[in-house]
Amino acid sequence: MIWSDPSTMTPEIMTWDLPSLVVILPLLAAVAAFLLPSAAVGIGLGATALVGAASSALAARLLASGPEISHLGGWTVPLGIALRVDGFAALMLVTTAGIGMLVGLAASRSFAAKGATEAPAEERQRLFFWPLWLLLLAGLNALYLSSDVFNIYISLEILGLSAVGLAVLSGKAAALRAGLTYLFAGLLGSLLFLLGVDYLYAATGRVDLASLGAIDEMTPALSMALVLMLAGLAIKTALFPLHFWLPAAHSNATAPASALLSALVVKGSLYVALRLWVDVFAPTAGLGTLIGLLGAGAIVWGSIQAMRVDRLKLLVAYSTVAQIGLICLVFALTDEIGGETAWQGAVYLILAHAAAKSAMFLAVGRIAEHLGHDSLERLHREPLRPGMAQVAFALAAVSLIGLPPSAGFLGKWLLLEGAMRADAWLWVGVMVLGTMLSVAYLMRPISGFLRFDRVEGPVIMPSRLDAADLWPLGLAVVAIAMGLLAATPLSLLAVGSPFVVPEVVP
Amino acid sequence: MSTALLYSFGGILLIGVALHRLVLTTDLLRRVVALNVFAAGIASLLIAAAYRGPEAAADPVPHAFVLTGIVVLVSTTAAALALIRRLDDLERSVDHDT
Amino acid sequence: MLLWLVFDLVLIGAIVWLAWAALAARDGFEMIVLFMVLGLFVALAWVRLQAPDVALAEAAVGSGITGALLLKTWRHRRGRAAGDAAADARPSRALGFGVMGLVTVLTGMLAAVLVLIPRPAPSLAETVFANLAVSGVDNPVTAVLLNFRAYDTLLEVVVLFAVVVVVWLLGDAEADRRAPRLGSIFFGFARLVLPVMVLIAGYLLWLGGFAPGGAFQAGAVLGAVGIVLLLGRLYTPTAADRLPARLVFGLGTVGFAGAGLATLALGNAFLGYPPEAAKTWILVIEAMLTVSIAATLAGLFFGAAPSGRPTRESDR
Amino acid sequence: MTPLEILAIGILFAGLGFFVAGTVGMLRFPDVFSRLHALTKADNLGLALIALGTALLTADTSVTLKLMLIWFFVVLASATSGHLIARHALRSGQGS
Repeated sequence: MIWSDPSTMTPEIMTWDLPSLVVILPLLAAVAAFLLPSAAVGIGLGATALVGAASSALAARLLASGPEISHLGGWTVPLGIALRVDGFAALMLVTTAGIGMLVGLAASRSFAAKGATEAPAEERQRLFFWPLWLLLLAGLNALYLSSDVFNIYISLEILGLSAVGLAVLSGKAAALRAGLTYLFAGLLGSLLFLLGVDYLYAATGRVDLASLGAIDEMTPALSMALVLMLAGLAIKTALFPLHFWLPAAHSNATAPASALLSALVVKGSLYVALRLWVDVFAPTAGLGTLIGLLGAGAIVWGSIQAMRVDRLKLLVAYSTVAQIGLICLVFALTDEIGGETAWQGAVYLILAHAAAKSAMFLAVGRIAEHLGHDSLERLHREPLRPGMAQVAFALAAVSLIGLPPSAGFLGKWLLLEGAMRADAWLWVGVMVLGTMLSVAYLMRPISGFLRFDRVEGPVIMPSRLDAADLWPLGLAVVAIAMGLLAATPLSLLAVGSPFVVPEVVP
Repeated sequence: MSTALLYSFGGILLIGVALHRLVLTTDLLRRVVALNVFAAGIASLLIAAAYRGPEAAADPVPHAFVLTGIVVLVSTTAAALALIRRLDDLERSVDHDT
Repeated sequence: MLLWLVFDLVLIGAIVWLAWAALAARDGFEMIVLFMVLGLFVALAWVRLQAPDVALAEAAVGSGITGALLLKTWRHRRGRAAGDAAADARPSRALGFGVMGLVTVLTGMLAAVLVLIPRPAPSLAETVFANLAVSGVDNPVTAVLLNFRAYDTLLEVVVLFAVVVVVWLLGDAEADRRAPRLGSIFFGFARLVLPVMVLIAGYLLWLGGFAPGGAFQAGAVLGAVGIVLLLGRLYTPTAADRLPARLVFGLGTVGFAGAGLATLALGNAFLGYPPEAAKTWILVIEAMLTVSIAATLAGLFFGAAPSGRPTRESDR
Repeated sequence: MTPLEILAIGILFAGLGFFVAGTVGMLRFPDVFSRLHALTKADNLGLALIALGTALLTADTSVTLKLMLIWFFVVLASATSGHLIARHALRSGQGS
């Protein structure tokens, strides 16, 4: 089919091996940023922008000519490893690079060199943030493109190690303690995943997702492998009740690190779980209901904790637990009639939560910077009101709650529609309850922002617009705007969707 | 009973012992060792799956997996131990201050 | 055959007992030593299962280098009862039994499912052997690691790099100066043994093309050379060594990824070596990996970004 | 069985005897120094005998050479580590 070969009719970039490049580029940049600390900021931002451009080009290519497979080393599966890009993967690539860019711009200011007054701990943060972020980016991109369970395992390890590095960046004892728990949890998770890979290989002699997906019969060994892998991923995604490590790890990290951990890292393992669930394994109804119930538990438990805690950062971290639970409801819905709609909703919720939560953590970081604390009790007593950061927080909250026209609204709406089409009223009820609970806990800080009656003395608003507030604000605007501009992402998601008969692309 | 199955059971027992101690211990160093024993059990399962009798050559793919796994594990262990040492230094300096 | 069965049972029994004994040991030092012995026994079992490549790596890395790292940390925390069972919160009886029950159920299920797998199970072995001739090497494990699944190995080298970044972020070189001196006999031993170890590392690297061995085993042996150098104070890294160290740590990732980009530039798939020169490509990549892995392992043992000026004092 | 094989097996058993003696010594002796004494001396000789017996059985020059190398390095390593353990025990007063 020579007329459909993109290389004959499009510019040179259409022939490049972009899937390999989006993994290799951040890797080389990570080494460069480690080698040349003085140029790390430029390398980091430049590489993120380049990866973003490459991801967008890849997405455009996908929209034009369908899903892609590149066989690494020229070896076809099952012997070799293939990188597979479908719409879901491309959407994650673009979102990751985009959010990384905005968080990176925020970080380039908050970790700026301060010259002689710089404390050793600050210098460490400034020097090590960039290699760690670039390694994280490489790990995430490798994960999105992977179509091989053992390859997923190694990508998860890169992700886990760089995430722990980011979590302990501040060097404070509380962060280190949380980071160690995070490392242990993550290691246990990946070992459980590896044990699942063990059983898969022992039973089928295959590790590539294409061969595994072609197996129809769920033998006991395959079920065991699926359960073990999902259990490992559930630890890494912090699905209730395996979320024990998350609140401390996310709330004790520095603001840009928290933003990346909460927006992107937990989504990496969730992405793998969703892919294994939808693409590879035959539907297992009982297991899906169990995961859905755990998700419901996460919504209730995470929300209740978010209503009880007294630190703003901890509230945002517990909100992640609840939101992860909401997304995990999709596992109970995929084999029903509205499965595809629910799946689209879950993917959109992943994207919306990534944008909103990174905006929120950055905004909280700015608020804490202004006030010198992040205590919820004292918010409404403060005469100082960091206006733009509060606006960013509120906008992000709009998307998290799911008010129209935000991206969170669209995701939640699609998930609800899927559940209603399947007559799954239990899950509809859980989603409505979750929305009410999220309003309840997010109103705690927002009402603190808006109350002035307990302030002693005149209220001070920062008069000048600080450039540092632009990045959380930008992310919050993205979290809203993605709801309005949903046509392109949704049509991208349809490329190579697991719910339609796959078309073979050479 | 085949040799491979025998060694697989050995690997499963290692996993059991490791998980049991991992859950019950609160000591950080012991937790690291337990995770390493857990990994040794998983690796033993793979090596046993690769064994195809005394005459046939063993399956090299699981061997490559285990080699990779060993390097990944020593890396993660080194990170955990560096964290433990750093935490210990910090706690020590707090002890001295008060 | 009965003799083999007895051997297998004794070996498996010893392994399980060692694991139990290590994790139940009263003091931390005892736990670490038993864990290292366990590593050697596991390696022996893997030799029995015809996995000499992996056994070599397990003995060198899993037992040796992990053991050295554990001992370093135990020493660092000494006086704080690290690893001692006495420092452990004693679990209640009910909790102990509960966990024991859960673990028994889990292992029982793992074993039962394993028995249910029909044998002989399918595998990739035949595909590997069928393509071995065009892979450029004769050792099937090396062929899988450096050719068929080279991308996995690239990412694995990245894991090593990532952990160096994390350790440098956390480490404190000053704390390491308190380490003990090992004296003149160790110095003489090191002087005698180190050249031989370097020779062995080179031999293992060369051997990996057609027999058990390869970059990881050679890197582990070479890394042990670095640890002996550090332990005997034959080499003390200083602040001036930071840049060279960074270069060597990055060499594995950059070299491997660079080879991938070079293959793309040649018009091949990513990491698709030209078939007639595959052996050369693999050997060059392996040589870079060996140096990088060795430096990384020694750097992880050192545990921090080196600081301070070179010292003139010697303890010979 | 050839006389050479019988001789080799005899040597192997003698080596085994030294290993058993060394192990019993380690378990039964009262302090670090005498335990080290039992272990290093008896095991080195035991290893030498086992290497010799194996070399006789294989009757291959390159294998014999490798066995000799192994024995040499084990002796070297055990002497050094024995020294280090003893030195540490002496300095930290854990000798008895």
